Amino acid sequence: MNSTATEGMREITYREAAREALHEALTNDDRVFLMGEDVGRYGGSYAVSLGFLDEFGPDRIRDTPLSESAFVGAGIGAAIGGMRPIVEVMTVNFSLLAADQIINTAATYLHMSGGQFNVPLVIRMATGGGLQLAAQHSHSLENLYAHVPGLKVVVPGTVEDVRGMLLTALADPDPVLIFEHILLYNRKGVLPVQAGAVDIDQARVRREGTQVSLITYGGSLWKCLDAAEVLEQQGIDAEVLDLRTLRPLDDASIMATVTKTRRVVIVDEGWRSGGISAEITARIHEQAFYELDVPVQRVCTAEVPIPYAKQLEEAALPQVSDIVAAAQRVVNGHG
Amino acid sequence: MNSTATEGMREITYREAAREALHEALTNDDRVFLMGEDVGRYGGSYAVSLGFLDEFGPDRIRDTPLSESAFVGAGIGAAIGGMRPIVEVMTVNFSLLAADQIINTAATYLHMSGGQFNVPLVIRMATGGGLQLAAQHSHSLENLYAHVPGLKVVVPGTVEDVRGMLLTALADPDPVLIFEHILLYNRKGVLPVQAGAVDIDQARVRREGTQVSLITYGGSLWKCLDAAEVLEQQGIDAEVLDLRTLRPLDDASIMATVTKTRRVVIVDEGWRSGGISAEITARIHEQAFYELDVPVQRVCTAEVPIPYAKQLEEAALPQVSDIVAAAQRVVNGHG
Amino acid sequence: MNEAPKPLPDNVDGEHALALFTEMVRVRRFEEKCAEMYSKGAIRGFLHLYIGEEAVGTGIMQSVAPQDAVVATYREHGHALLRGIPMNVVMAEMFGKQEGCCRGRGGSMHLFDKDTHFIGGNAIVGGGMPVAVGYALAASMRGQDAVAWCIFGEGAMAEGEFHESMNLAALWQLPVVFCCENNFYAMGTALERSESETRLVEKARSYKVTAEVVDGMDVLATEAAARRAAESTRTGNGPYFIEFQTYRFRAHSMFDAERYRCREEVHEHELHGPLRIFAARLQASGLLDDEKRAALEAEIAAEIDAAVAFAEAGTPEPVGELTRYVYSEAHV
Amino acid sequence: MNEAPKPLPDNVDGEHALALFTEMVRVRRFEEKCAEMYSKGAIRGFLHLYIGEEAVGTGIMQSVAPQDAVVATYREHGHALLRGIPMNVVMAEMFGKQEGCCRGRGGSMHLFDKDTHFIGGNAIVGGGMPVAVGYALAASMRGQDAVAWCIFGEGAMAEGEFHESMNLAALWQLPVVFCCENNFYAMGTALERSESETRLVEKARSYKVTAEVVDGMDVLATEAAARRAAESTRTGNGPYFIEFQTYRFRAHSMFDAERYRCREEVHEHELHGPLRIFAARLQASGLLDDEKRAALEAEIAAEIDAAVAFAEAGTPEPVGELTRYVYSEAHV
Ligand SMILES: Cc1ncc(C[n+]2csc(CCOP(=O)(O)OP(=O)(O)O)c2C)c(N)n1
Ligand SMILES: Cc1ncc(C[n+]2csc(CCOP(=O)(O)OP(=O)(O)O)c2C)c(N)n1
Ligand SMILES: [Mg+2]
Ligand SMILES: [Mg+2]
Repeated sequence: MNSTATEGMREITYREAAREALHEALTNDDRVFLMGEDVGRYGGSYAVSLGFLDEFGPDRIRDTPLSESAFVGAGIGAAIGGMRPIVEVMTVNFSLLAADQIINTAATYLHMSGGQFNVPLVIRMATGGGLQLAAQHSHSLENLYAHVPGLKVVVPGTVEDVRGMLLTALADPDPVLIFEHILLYNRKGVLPVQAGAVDIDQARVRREGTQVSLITYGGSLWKCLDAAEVLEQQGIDAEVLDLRTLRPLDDASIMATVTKTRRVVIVDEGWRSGGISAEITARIHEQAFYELDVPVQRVCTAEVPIPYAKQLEEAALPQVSDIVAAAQRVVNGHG
Repeated sequence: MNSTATEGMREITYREAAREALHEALTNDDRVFLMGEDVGRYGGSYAVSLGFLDEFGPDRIRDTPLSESAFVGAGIGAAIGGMRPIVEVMTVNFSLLAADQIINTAATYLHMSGGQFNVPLVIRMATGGGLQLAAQHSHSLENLYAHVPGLKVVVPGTVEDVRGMLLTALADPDPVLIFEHILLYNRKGVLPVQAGAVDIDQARVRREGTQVSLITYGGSLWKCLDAAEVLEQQGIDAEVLDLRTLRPLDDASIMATVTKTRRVVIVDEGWRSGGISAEITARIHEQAFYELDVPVQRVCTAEVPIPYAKQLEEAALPQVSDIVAAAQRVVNGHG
Repeated sequence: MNEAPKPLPDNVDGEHALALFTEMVRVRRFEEKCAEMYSKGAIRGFLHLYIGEEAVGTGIMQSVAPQDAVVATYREHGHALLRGIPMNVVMAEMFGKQEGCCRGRGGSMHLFDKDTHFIGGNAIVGGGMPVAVGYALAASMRGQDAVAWCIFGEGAMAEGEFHESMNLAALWQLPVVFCCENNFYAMGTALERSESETRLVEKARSYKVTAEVVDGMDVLATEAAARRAAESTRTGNGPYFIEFQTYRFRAHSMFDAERYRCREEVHEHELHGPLRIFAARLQASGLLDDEKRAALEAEIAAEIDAAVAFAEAGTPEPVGELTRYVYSEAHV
Repeated sequence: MNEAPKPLPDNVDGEHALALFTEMVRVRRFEEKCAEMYSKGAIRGFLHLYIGEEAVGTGIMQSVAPQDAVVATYREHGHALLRGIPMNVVMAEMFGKQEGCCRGRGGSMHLFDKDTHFIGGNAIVGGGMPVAVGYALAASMRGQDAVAWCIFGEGAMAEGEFHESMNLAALWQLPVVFCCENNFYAMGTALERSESETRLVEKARSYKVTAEVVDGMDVLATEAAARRAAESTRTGNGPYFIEFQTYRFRAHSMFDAERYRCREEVHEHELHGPLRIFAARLQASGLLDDEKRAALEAEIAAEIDAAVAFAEAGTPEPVGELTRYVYSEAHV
């Protein structure tokens, strides 16, 4: 997990890894195309597809008008029509304009048609806060979609995952939503030279530990790893579990870490009430009731629309110090 | 809770009670108006506003074109402009077309404006399954909205609440979403002759019991009361707690019943993963960890888009027998 | 109808005209049977009948090629039948049986068929439009000569998805034929209370989309319009918009008390109904007489009875199958 | 600019013309200062400058009456200043301070002001349109003579909310003036890649809304158009649509590398920028000279410096206040 390149490995940013995956998919499969606002001439709002227009042409790197509902829905139709569209929605807040197409159509077609029409659609969106973009650009709404059967929701936190999950999502016959945290794009990580598709079924232990499990995903993964370092200095040995996929959840990996450490902190940038951390807490409660000595702690975003001012935004989002404090509480036995 | 009228009480359907509340609000406050698809000439898709057009005129009973985003958003603007709009969205699935206005605008304006612009908007929608309306008309998506700070979410299960909560919602300075379960409209209940506004802060015990708590809301309330009858015959004394409001949740009432019975079943017509029942489980886990002998049981809708065929729909939705079985499990100590 | 019915124009093939008529009668009788089955409780949920609008779907389908896709609404039984989905499986679907085209999961509002590229059956008003655009995009990117036929009511034109979909289709010059079935009501909302501009073609033109309005009660007119649309679209001229002016003779759904219009208005339209006027013309041309009509009706009645029997004899999908088709069973 | 600048028409009051010019310069200098403060890190998040488009907001605001409401976008500093929100509180907001108009919660994209009915500052493209329609509905139901001025970019016209909002406003004949600031780009997407019909007035007309297109670089033209719109709207003629053709001289936001247009294109427009052409006309009319200009600039610079000082001296909202304003504190 550290960022020094070793043999057979290379250092790369999350942005670059996402870009490589797109590039590979576009190169290897004629059916793949990328569509969304400003993916072409502008180069992608987070510069992920910079230069692709020249390389793949306007047919396959398709700038769309501002019309989230139509171009996401067009992704559904194109998927049914035999293509493998990758639709980019700039920011998760804007996806609410396409919520009807995602929830009422993409998620239901296979079932309503009695198995006839699957929808092999990939939707990528940026999520999360931390850039002072305020209440209409900073939310973590992935849990809204993780609630919906028929969808799969993946949340790559590492360069390997952002690269590999796109390929896996494209191979999936059903709609997959990929949430990329805005703070990760510039983050570096190491990647095997021969990186490829990765599974999207299993959570992964990113750091082994024995005394407390920090369960998390996406942007918060790195805060948890930092917290684990701090905890180590305090003599607390934390395990960090990266969920990687929010729907379906990998119960087995969750229960394995819970059983191992018997103390749990869940860190999730969504709002606390009704977020994915509630679901994980409920599953632990149901499936590992007798394993815990103290209740699970949730470290989530405060229940406010994210404010602009730096100190307010920081206070709203989960921070390393919050995670450390929560871990201390569970380790010291008062949950 | 039974439906025989006693002194000072009268029997009334849920539809009629909703209608009375609307009528009272329209009569007493010039700022109140009703807007939505087919609320006027058609009489409301569930006939709640039948005859209102003649009585209050087309200005205040406002048929809208099919344009959920614009007329919900117009409700926001009208609320800011000094009116007290009641917007009706026919069915919760269609509200996804207005999700942007509800989540990105209505829920954020007060905060983004630093307290300057509150949005006294009431949105009513029908929710739930049971009429074989299939995957685009039968879902219970209230949890999507209950996740969002800035909104209040109320779920009247009784005639008193559907009547009173509308009035309370109208008096509220902030956006309130009212979810009316489609199976309740024809249900009868008794109402005090002098019915009026009711609180929306507190859950309410609808049936006292000592051995197990059935925590629920909306359409499932009646299934829980029926289950409690069945359980009684089996010698199990169940308490039924009606949440009434999903945001904010009334933790005190939830913990009170949990502490009393030490055994909990949560019944919620939303999908299980990431639903409101997960949040309640998590809160019980956090706040009443040492009170429980067996884990909480969740009885939810199966994780499928609701199918059309009767037997499939029944199998998908929580049924009395499922609730009874879950209660038996927790009472018998294997959660 | 005071005027004497006009015979058919000379260039119309008699057998073809009779086939069109038969198709329309078949849809009408099917819908009547559905209403009957609904009142018996064999069909449940929402049921939206196409009675009165048969000339529209019949005309359209004449130009729908095998490789084309159709995206329809919740009022789509007629389109499904006309597109060639066997009546048995449509009826079985409405009975909620395993033998139904969607194994009982879709019901009346969600008919689907892979063989004929019938992509719903969508009960979200406007929801099918982006899907049709996307299908056409796939066809055009794959170099296929397939057109996406997107069918919707005039009420749907107020939805944002109409606007966004028209613009995308026009901007990218995609082979979509937008077929607006203007029956002048969206549930209880009359067109003039739903659109500030009721000349719907003006809307299509504001996207630079070729648009025409046609008498949706005249099956020859609807057929001709669809043919023009197909020709234009298939030769790469981008999307096409047709407003079919028609009328719904029945209630919006089985729950509708029809308080928003009077019996006389409906009756007036029934007098000029698509079956009635076309039957008269066929008679005037000597193509139809009582005997032929009776034979044709009998054949249709037999097909419908067989479909009901098929549906009744069908198997309810076992409850153990509930969670199938939420995700695909194997990677494709 | 090879032609000699035209003097002002006779019917234009000199003092008023000078005031318009001063307003535009004030917005320009403010925006320049914002860019500077952004590079210093005092302003963060997204910052969208109005430079090049000053004549549009300036012209519009001349007709905005005290009781009217303004709904703008994330590119709204100019509108906020022109509407009369004190510069101090606007700058303090961008610094994220308690003294800001939104107590630091909104920032650059979410300016609000109760006194002037400035209802945002909306960073969802198209998101303000339904709100404006609703505000106008309230005004009309309450019998108030208030107009809702709805300002948006040409990119927003592709969103479904534009379509739905235009239709509602037209259907209900509401006092909304739809002001489209057509700067020909939506981020990096040029108008012709976003709309199949680039004559935007055609869209408005398809809702039967009175529409005109105007040179958005000429403040006298924008002022006159807004005046016509206000008159029409206030006298009960329903909504009005104006396309202001303008150009954004700077990047979309501070993150934009401007790969989608060339420097020459920008430069060409800068040569015909609203300040430059109007200054030349004022000079040609003898209303402006170097001395006057310097005085005016100095006054504005002083105001801006004071605003920066005010913002710098402001208090960060205490973290303990984080959860305030999620719900109202008292029933109203
Ligand atoms: C998004 C959405 N809003 C509302 C409804 C409820 N609804 C179903 S059909 C209908 C009227 C549609 O009218 P139109 O498009 O003219 O089609 P028609 O029924 O006349 O064929 C309405 C309001 C819906 N299904 N979807
Ligand atoms: C619904 C939504 N989609 C996408 C964005 C991202 N975005 C912000 S501004 C913008 C371009 C808008 O262009 P236009 O409406 O022409 O206004 P301009 O910025 O040119 O003033 C885009 C795509 C957004 N904020 N909201
Ligand atoms: Mg209609
Ligand atoms: Mg623009």
